[in-house]
Amino acid sequence: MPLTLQQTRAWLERSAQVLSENQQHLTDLDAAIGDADHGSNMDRGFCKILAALAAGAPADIGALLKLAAMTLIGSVGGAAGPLYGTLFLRMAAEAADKAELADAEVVGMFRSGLLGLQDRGNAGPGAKTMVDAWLPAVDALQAGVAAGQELASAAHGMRLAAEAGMRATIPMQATKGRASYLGERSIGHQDPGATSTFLILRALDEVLRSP
Amino acid sequence: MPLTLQQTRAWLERSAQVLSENQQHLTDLDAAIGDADHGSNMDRGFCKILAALAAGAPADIGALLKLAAMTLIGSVGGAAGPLYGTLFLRMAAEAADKAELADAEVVGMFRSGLLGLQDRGNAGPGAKTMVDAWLPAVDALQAGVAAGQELASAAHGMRLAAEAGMRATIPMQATKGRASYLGERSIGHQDPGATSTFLILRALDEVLRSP
Amino acid sequence: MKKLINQVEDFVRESLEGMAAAHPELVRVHLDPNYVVRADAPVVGKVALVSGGGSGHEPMHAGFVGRGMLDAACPGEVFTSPTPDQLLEATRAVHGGAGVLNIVKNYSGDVMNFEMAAELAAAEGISVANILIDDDVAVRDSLYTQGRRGVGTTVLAEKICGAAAERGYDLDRLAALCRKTNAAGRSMGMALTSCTVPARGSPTFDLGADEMEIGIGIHGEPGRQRLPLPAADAVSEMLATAILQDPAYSRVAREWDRSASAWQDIELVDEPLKAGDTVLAFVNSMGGTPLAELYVVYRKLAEVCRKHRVEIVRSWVGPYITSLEMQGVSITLLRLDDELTGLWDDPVLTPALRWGA
Amino acid sequence: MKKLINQVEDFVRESLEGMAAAHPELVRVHLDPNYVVRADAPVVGKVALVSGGGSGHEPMHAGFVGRGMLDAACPGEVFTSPTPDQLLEATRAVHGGAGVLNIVKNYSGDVMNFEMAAELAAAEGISVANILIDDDVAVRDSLYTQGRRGVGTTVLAEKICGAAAERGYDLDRLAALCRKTNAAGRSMGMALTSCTVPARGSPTFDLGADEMEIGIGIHGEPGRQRLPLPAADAVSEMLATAILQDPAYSRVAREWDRSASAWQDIELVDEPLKAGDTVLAFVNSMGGTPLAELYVVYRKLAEVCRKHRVEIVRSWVGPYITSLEMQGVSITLLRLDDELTGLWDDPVLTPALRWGA
Ligand SMILES: Nc1ncnc2c1ncn2[C@@H]1O[C@H](COP(=O)(O)OP(=O)(O)O)[C@@H](O)[C@H]1O
Ligand SMILES: Nc1ncnc2c1ncn2[C@@H]1O[C@H](COP(=O)(O)OP(=O)(O)O)[C@@H](O)[C@H]1O
Ligand SMILES: [Mg+2]
Ligand SMILES: [Mg+2]
Ligand SMILES: [Mg+2]
Ligand SMILES: [Mg+2]
Repeated sequence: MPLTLQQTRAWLERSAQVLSENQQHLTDLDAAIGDADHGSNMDRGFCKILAALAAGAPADIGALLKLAAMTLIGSVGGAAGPLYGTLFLRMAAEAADKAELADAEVVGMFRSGLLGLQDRGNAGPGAKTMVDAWLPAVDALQAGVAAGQELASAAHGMRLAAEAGMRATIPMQATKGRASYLGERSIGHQDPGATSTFLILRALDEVLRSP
Repeated sequence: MPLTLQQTRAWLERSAQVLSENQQHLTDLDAAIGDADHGSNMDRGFCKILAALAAGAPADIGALLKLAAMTLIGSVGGAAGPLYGTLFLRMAAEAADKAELADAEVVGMFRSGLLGLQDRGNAGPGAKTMVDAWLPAVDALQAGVAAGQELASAAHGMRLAAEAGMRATIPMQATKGRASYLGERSIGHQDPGATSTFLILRALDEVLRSP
Repeated sequence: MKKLINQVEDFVRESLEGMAAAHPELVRVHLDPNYVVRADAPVVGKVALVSGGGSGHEPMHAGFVGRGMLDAACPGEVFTSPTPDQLLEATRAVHGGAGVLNIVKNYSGDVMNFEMAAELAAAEGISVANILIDDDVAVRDSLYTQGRRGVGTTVLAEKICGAAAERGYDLDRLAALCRKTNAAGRSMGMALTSCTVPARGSPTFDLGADEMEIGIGIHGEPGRQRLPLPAADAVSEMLATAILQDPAYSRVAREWDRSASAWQDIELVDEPLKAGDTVLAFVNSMGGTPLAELYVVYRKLAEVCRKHRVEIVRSWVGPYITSLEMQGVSITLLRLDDELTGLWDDPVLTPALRWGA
Repeated sequence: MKKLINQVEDFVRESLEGMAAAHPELVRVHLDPNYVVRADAPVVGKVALVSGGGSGHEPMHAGFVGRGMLDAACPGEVFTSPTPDQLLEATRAVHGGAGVLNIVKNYSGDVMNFEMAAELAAAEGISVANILIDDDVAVRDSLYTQGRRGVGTTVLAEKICGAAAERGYDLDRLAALCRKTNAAGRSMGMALTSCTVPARGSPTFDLGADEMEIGIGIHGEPGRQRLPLPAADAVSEMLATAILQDPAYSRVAREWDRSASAWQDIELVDEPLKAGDTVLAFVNSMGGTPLAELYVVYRKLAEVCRKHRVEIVRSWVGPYITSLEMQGVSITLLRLDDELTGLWDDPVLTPALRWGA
């Protein structure tokens, strides 16, 4: 079963919903090791995506993701705006003009998004950033698809890997982003960007598993 | 028994002590209806008087009170500085060159001080100021001496009248001084200046009653 | 109490020492008694402007000492007016032979200490005029109170009269200008939080999380009323309306009569603001309220003024007359004419206010 | 949360509207996207200076827009960097044909958004240079962190480069000057209290009654360390010593190579301050600390500098780069030479900084 335009759209909508529900939680995480705005940043960006979709939905996955990317870039600001924006922009490029994506294409799309994220932010694994959720998640997706899993179950594995990656940020000392200024004091706190990543990938899992 | 130079000096010293002990109390009263400085103002002024006395004590009551007056004027500031300063300055004028004062002269001296206070501050009774303690106190002193009481017991009556006057400020609405800006909200609070007045006159009572 | 101070009793002195160290080209600081004079004082032939009051209102007054504004400022202890001898020494230090204008905020303490100082200066042959600033419309009558407090208009009068003194106004003309500026200015303030007088160590009053004090002065005193804290627009409108709708204000003021060498009572009336007036709008932080919030207040103030057909032609926004770290805001509107506008625009060169120089 | 605001989501916009209303002769405010440009923008033939960052640091940056300083400022949401398209629109609005210098504080968000904006502007044929400010000595290494944050030196660079642009420096010379100013400046800050981001509604961190955060940035983040709050002198000495004894700082910075139309890594080294240097001393309030306390801090700073034989020849004291209503202070020392001193002294005419004009 390929990934459809409609599913991709449902994913963005579900993400908007869970980010809104978790706004305070994300901001509280950011208050501990950052500047207390990650929740409102993500909520603002995804609300704008909903508004843009309401104004007129694109006809292919590439255009849809490009709309999401440009909206995030144009409304989030902070570190999250360029990072998520670049991630979605690279994904959009892979999905250009496609109404649906085969499983392997989905893997390639996420891999490309992750590379874009890393190009922009220059963070490797272990720096206590959203990369620590995205990287194992994309690896898990790829492994699942390579092992012949349905996309939905590979995406479930992706979600679990994102969750584990998110939790793994807790003991890390940050070396990138605002939390890095705290030095050892960043240890013991979960990274807000890794948390929003998990929420977004959980949304994908939920959308793909719903009938 | 007349009022001696030594007693006058002891009065100033005892006043300095009780004002210092009650600094926080006076400041707290001033916080409620003023600007939270009456305690430190009075303490600063009377500490300086002690310092001035330590540097060389004048040889008559007039000079002693003038020293006190000039020290208060030069170090207290605020409303209390000119008011107490003028009061002591007028008292000093009445006591010029005197090594001791007969009872009637003591009455005249305080009366003159009170008039100075009222000239300077332009407050009548009932305005919720130190005048509400000084005025009944001087009246009581005068009545006691006129009734043939010993100075010490007339001064005790003066103290009691000051205390009653101080308490009588509680239900008053202020019409002079900083508390007047509070309008009806000044009702229910004891005036700080009336309170320092009571403390100073209690000090006089104690000094005159001690052997 | 959390403050960047050392010993409480050294606070005023050390702050003045810091000021002296930071601005040696602008001001000289004298300690014990404490006063701040402009670096080139006395300016011969110019009327000298002296102001003063308790500390805790910074930058007022010492921050406004310099060319085009004050010749001397006398800071007392926190919220405590300076003493007559302190004022007298400052007066002597800046007197340039053309007399001295004392700009006095109408608080019983300030008034009495300045009156005693004026008497002492006059006795030394110095021509002095004491002009009272009493612009706080939160105080309604002068019959049942000490009369209106001196607040925001004080600093505007210092700027305007300072410029006039540089232009060569003599003492009589300067006193009249100061009286006119005071008559043209009206203010009102509010607090979100109290402040902590260092010598007391705890806040002067407690405010609930949703309360404000409205009609406050500048000494951390409680205000006229405690009300639920509304949105900024409502606060701004409340203050602006109280100022714009304030009726004529009459009272008797005591001024020094130089020919008679005596105090004289004069009757003064401030005419209300009216449609068609042009004003300077001054939105002031009480110390702890940041600039971004002041602009939110200014936004609504501009709207309310428009509605009343009062035209704002000059604006001033910032922390200029404060109550330590208190959070809150005050609004001042000053009716302008060509004379006042021109004097406001004249160059000024002080630690806290500087333009055209 | 006690603030003079209306709806949280309107705060930044309404504050900008207030600013527009207060200073129409100095700045124009554009909303959606939000940016502030000097009233006479674009200035043809002059390099345009653009800066920006999260809101909540007022007067930085919008308060510094005007002749002799910034051409445009882009305020993001509170503590959130502006977006690339917002920066691009501002860039277009002020570009006068001689290129654009972006002054960028080194935070991952600011850097990434400005980089994307620079790429977009370059694609439109506008010559751009992005210069990073990274002066916060509380961040020791750049290997295990995002590198030093941009704090107090930012505003000094805006003033100095703004003056140079008025003098006619071209983009290359201006970029070099900005790099040199950054290399010459070092800062460190501390907090007595946290601050409350409006969208969150409660303080970002809690501090005990006797504690301070030392080594904070300007976003209400917790600092490097939490320590018992000592007397002001010890605080001042701690900050000053960290700056004065800071060794050479090397890191790799990414700058836009206009000829190659690509980002290029360059190695930068800031030389330490040393005996015999002359400096500008900048004592800054984090927003809620009143001026009188800043002067207490300045007093000790002057003493520590004397001890290190570093001569203060210019001073600046006030709330210029803030974190909302946070109480606290930061110190910046900027090594001066004749070029920088002259440019600092040049006229400036902005809402928050004005002299010689
Ligand atoms: N260089 C980077 N690479 C990858 N992720 C980063 C980087 N810098 C920051 N992040 C992520 O961004 C998150 C913070 O986003 P946000 O709070 O919206 O922006 P800001 O830090 O500018 O306030 C962090 O939790 C982290 O996951
Ligand atoms: N006009 C006045 N006449 C008499 N007493 C006054 C007058 N004004 C103020 N006071 C007295 O001064 C006291 C306040 O003194 P203090 O706090 O030292 O000065 P300030 O009000 O300037 O802070 C009041 O409690 C009141 O008793
Ligand atoms: Mg953040
Ligand atoms: Mg008092
Ligand atoms: Mg007082
Ligand atoms: Mg942020």
